[in-house]
Amino acid sequence: MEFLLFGQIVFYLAGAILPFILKDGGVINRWTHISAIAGGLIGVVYSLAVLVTGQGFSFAAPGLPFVGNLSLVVDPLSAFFIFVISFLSVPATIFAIRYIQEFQDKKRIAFLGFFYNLFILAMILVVCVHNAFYFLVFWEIMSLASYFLVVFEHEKIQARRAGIIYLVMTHIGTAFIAASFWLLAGHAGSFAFADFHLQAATLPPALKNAIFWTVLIGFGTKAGIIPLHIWLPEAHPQAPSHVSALMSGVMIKTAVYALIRFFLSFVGEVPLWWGVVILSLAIISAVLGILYALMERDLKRLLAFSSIENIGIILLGFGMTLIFVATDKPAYASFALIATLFHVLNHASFKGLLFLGAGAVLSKTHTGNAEELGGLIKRMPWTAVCFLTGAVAISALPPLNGFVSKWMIFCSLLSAHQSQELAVRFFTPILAALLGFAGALAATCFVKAFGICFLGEPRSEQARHAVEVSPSMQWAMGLLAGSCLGFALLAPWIVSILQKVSGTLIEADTPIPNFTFNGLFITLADFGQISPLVFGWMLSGAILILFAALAIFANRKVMLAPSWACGLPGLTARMQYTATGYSKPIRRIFSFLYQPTRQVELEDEGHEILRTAQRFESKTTHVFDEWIYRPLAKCMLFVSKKAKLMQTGHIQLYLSYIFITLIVLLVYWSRL
Amino acid sequence: MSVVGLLCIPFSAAFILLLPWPRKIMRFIFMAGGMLTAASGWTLVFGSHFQPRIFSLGGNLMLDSLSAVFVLLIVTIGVLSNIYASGYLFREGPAELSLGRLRRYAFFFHLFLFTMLVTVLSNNLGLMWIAIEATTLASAFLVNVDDKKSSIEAAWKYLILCTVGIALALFGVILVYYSIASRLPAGEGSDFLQWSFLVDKAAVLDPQIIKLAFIFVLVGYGTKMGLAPFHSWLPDAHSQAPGPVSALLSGVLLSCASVSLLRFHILTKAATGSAFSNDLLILFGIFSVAVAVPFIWEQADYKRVLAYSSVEHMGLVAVGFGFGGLWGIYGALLHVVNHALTKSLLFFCSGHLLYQFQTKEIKKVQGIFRKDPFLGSIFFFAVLAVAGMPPFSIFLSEFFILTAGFLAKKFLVCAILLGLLALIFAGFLRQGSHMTFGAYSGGAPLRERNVLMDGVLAVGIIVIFVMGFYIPGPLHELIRQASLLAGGNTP
Amino acid sequence: MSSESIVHLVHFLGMLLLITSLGIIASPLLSACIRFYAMHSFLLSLITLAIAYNHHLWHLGISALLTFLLKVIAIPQIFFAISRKIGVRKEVESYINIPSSLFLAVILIFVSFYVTAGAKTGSALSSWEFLPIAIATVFLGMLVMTTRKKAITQVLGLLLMENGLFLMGITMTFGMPLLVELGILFDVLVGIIMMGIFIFKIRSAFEGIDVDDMTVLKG
Amino acid sequence: MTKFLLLFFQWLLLVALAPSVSWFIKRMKAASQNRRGPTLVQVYADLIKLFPKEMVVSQTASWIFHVMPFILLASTFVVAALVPVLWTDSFLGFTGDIIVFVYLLGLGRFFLALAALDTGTTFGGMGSSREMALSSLGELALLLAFFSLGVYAHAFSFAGIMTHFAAHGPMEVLFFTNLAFGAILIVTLAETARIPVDNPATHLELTMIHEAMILEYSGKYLALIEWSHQIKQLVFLSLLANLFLPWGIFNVPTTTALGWSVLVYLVKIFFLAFVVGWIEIHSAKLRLFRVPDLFAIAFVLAILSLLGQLMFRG
Repeated sequence: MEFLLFGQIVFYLAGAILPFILKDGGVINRWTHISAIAGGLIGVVYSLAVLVTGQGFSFAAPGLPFVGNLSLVVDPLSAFFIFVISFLSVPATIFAIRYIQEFQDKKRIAFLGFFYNLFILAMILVVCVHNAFYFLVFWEIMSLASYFLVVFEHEKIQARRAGIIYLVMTHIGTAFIAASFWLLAGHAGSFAFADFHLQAATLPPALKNAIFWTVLIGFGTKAGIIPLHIWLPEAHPQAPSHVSALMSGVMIKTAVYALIRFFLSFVGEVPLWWGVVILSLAIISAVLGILYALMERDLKRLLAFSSIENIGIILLGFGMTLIFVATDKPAYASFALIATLFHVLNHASFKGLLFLGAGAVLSKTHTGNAEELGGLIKRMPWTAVCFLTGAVAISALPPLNGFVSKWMIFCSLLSAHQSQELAVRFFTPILAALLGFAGALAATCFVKAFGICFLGEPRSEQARHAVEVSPSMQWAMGLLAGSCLGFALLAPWIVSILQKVSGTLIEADTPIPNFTFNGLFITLADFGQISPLVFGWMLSGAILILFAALAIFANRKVMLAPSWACGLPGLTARMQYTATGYSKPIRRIFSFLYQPTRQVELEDEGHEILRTAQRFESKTTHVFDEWIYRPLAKCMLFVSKKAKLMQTGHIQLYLSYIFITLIVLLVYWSRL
Repeated sequence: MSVVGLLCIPFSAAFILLLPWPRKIMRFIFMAGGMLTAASGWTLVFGSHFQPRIFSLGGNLMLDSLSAVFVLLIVTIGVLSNIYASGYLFREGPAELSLGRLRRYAFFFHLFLFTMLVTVLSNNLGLMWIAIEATTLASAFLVNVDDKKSSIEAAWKYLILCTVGIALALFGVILVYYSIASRLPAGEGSDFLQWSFLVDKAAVLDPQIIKLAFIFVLVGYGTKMGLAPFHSWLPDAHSQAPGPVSALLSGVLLSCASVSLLRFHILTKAATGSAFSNDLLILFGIFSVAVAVPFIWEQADYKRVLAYSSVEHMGLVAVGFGFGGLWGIYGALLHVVNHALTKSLLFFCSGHLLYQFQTKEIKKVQGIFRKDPFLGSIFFFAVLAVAGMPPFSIFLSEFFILTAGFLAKKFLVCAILLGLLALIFAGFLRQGSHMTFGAYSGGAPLRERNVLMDGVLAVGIIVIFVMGFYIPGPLHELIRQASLLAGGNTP
Repeated sequence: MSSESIVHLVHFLGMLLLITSLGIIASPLLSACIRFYAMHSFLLSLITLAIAYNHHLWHLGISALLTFLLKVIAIPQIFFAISRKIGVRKEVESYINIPSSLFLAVILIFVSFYVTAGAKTGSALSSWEFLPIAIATVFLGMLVMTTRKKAITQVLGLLLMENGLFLMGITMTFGMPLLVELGILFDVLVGIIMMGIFIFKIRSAFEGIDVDDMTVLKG
Repeated sequence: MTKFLLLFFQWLLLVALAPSVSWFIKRMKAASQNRRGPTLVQVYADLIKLFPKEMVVSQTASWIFHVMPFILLASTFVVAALVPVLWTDSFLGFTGDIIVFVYLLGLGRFFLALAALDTGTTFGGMGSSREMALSSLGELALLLAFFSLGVYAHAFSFAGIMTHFAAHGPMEVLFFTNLAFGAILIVTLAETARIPVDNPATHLELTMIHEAMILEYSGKYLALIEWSHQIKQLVFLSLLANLFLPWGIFNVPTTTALGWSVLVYLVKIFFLAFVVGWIEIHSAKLRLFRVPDLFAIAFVLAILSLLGQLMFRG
């Protein structure tokens, strides 16, 4: 199947190069994206084939001196991630064609097409390359390409700023990743993943722990776990929406891929506390991520923060995998891993969908600010349906896919209740409850997002004049919305495929007896089972029956009237609840976290009653920004300013540096 | 092509250029000289079939794989700079340079190439010293082409500080001479300063004295190489020189000093058998990288940013030498090559920028990408490359150097280095993003393009990109042999 | 003379050399500085001559002669010419006053003796005694360079350093190969000429040769 | 087949009985205020009379407004089918686990809150915002209480927990579970919009939570919403009854046992309804931003119950 992989690579490369060959902006736009779609479809085909058959393939090309061959291996784990990337890239690209038509400027489209294709290609290569050096190279190309997509609208200062934060953070992360590779390579004697795996069992504990921390910080930065997340809410909203969809939907998952690869294949036995550390970070990310998302008024920033939450959820699953691996319960471990992977897939589908939805809104209203939206459900009905589907799925409500994977993660957490470790037994239910809490907050957040943006009356002229997006964009969103439902209904089948992936990573001697995925149900022995299909039937059945019953028995007359305004006339759009107002209870309750400040300015004409204007300003604080990163940056600038006093321009001073160093060295020499 | 033959070309070109030629012809001779030098350099290196050592002039000049790498570097960057300068300094128009200045420039340019070639080719430590001093003298006038106040200031500082440094290096040379002369009968006197001879006889040298000599040489050639805290002249000289000269100064001259230091390092290691010189190189290397950080973060002049980045990269080279082993030396030598290519590309870009924007201030340069996408994209990629971003070549050599560090179990050093590199990256990105992106706000109109100048940029970016993925076979073989020579065979 | 007494003579001259270096630091006038430098160089050539005589190394004789011509006659004359031409003020301007310069100088001399004290590996062919003196001379040269304000005095400091190096080359190794030695001298000469040219350039650009004015490039 | 019928019967019982619990509480309150209060028939009549009425729908409303009542009631029906009433099993017993329970409630609430925003009024948004914020906190305490029971019983389904408790004596179990009971009771009060969290009888829009959300509803939709609300209330009471007082539940397949079970169930339910009513009579509505304190108490109770059993059972 190598030729399919090559085919995919060739299509992406072609898509990247075409913009420089073709002349007209529209033609470039079409062909560069068609090329990307073709690449994505090929990726879906061969990765599915690998997943279904469980048979991977590999390819090696001679590489640079010393660092070893450039080997590409598509094993089930890689195939899964290739599937997720390729799968999401197709609708995102379909969406892109019309979405970026507004930038008819040829240069810009070429720029976008080049980096877009490069970005997807780099992601594909990252998840299948099996050599540390090339991994780093592709990893950085991925970051770099996405950086350029983030600064796409570089005339805006925010975009440039976001780009800098993003690239710097990810570069720091890469430094840690590289360090972990060096530590591994120092032990294994080569940069080939195969050798890392072979030498895993003999890794000394101290080295192993060093690797753990470097890997966690390195990939944690990319994944956006709190407190390494600051780049994420800046960068994702700045990119064009279909790119945000890919960044949030799949790029940050490449970090999850790497974590799985490292901890389940490169390090041998896993200490219990690794799992505990990951779980702690995961729950912090999940809860704080969504709490921050709640405070956002900007649709895309809100989605970006919600990605942090979902990474937290994914890592909860992965943390449990490690805990079960450490306590030698392979069956549970593989259940947790399957849950993790399933949530990766699901998050890709609904987060992709939501970003595309946000993009649709943005393209028609030119604002992502919820305070200026409203009433779009009537103007953009299909977008609204799709966005709502995504919102329901991301809030993990049955019967859509988010619920299924979250249920599995709940099960993984709770099935630790028989653990020997008291702490594990005590904390896992609390973590599960906090996960539920995060879920409830997510529901709140997306009620707000959908409710304020799509329901009610439009709050601005742009929103009032919005119209539905073009059919191809609708198709793209529809595809993803369909997948949100489809993944839920097909859940047992998907899970049985994911079992093959986990089988290559977690060696269970016996076939796993504790859970089965046959037919309609996903079952975990101590837990019972769920069947999204049955839920779907039950719910829709109940709805249908009710509907029919009412249609027959109840009065069908409807009278239209203005909304209730306490009996006062003239309810205006400005009297609606705002996004800021909506999150006020949460802001009050968690004021210790947000440190909200408010400022009310009154203007009057001498008399207190004759108010002419009233301004209200409310701000929340991002504690990690304010208390960690900003002081760090300030400190750095301060130190730089002070350090520059070294170089005053006086040649005598420079001479004395040489002079003093020489004397010090001579004294050192005489003491040798 | 013989070693002496190679040296003759730039030397004679320099003096031919002193004759009163008209502008056009002078430009032709200037370019022809550079290309001829390059062609003969390449023939010499690749035609020598990598014989271990070729001696000439009674063993005082030597071409081994180590010097071959640097000859290659000098002639390659030399010809790029030469072509760029043909477009840049010989341009005609209202702001053109006077004929006298051009003549002076052309003369010293070739002389400078000549002295650098002598530096890397000399086997005699005394001759090497003379040549390095001569590079300072030749390039001081190149730094000051336009006789502006700031150029004079920079040239003066350059002259004084480097002369002082190199004087100290002479102290080291004398000590080496002493250590061999005091142990061996005077009969072989003529060979006493020959590096190849000294390395063979390393066992008889007094380790104590060699260490002292190394200290002096480290301070001396370290000054020339731009290691902190001896680097103070570097940002001034590199920022004031015209773009093509800065490219040569930063890309090649520093490298020449580094190879001289490496030769002493090899000698010290052979004579003392200890990690004394390794530790010192690592110490000063790290310090150089650290010193560069604040100056890159808070800098008003983009050429100075590039200059400080040279300090950083020379620090990395020193660290690579210090880590040792095949990875370390190979990485450091590769880094020298990659840095030379990337940094010269950036200095060429700075020439473009100065030409387009008429200012060296970062604050006043914004929206290069809007104004000139060709320049903007090459500049920004080069900035990323120099900050160590793959897929560009500097990443590769930094990767090798740090691998050497991890293999040598110097974890703390590597951790510090990684942190500093990340900070430098941040600084570069901050400056680069500000300059490249954003709206272009009026100012001078786009000046007419020059094919020569643009061509050099395009070639440069392609080369550093390709070398991020692929090291040409002959070059790899050359560097590998050079690093084996430098003791890389021992892990 | 016996070789023994020549060695004593050389040692005595070495001491004088050190004192002359201190003289450069102590003299408040530029002209005195230049004269002290000439005297310093003269002592150096005497030492060279003595060693050449003692060890029958005739190429050292050439060195001595060249030193004499270049450093005792030519360079001081160049200096006088420059200072006349650019009309520099007579007094040496310094960041620190003369007593403290002398105090620092004494400390530096002590340091140079201190660091070389531990490593004595004498041999028949050479003498270690001059190592501290040579290093001290280099140090004092650097002291002049770092504390004096005028460009011209900086060059003087550089030359003092150069003399220290030369002293070391002569006394420890009895001279390097002639070719190298000539090359070095040539370099020094060219260097001085270039610096002279630059001093003129500085004067025309900055209207003075105070290096304090040359602090535009910083940071 | 009998099993299926039985399960269906218990579901039907739950759904049908729901309004009468509201009646009971209303009656209690009326008694405390020296009023007569409605009759049992009245509450059913109140619901039924809404169906033939013409609806008034806001002009701003979209289809969300129209589908919400169906989704709300349908999800409540499914929730009701998850809960064991007379038997240790339930209609959808194969999925009988607590996470689904919580999330199905979440689904209904999600659409309820959306529909509140749909009409573009101030009050809808106000209620929606408050409801979502408070129920998020409630969910935390509720889940943790459930999980602590689950950890104790080594089972994470209602049926499993009940079976486990029923097999043990009251005193043995109560020691560990009373804390969780407290937690779930507090959540019950909040979820069913009762004093001290919300006042179901208020007419002042500014203080409303639940009522504010359905302010625009009338006619048949209002009936569906009201009914689902009542079902939810009974579901919570049934859970309290069957999880914490599982004794007397039907487990032998005889008609007497079934009858006995129905009786015991009714007693337990009305006893709990009495508790809720008693609290309602004897306390005042809390200020909105004091409600989180209440949830904090519930959360702490749940944690203590988890900790307690881990400590004592080792």
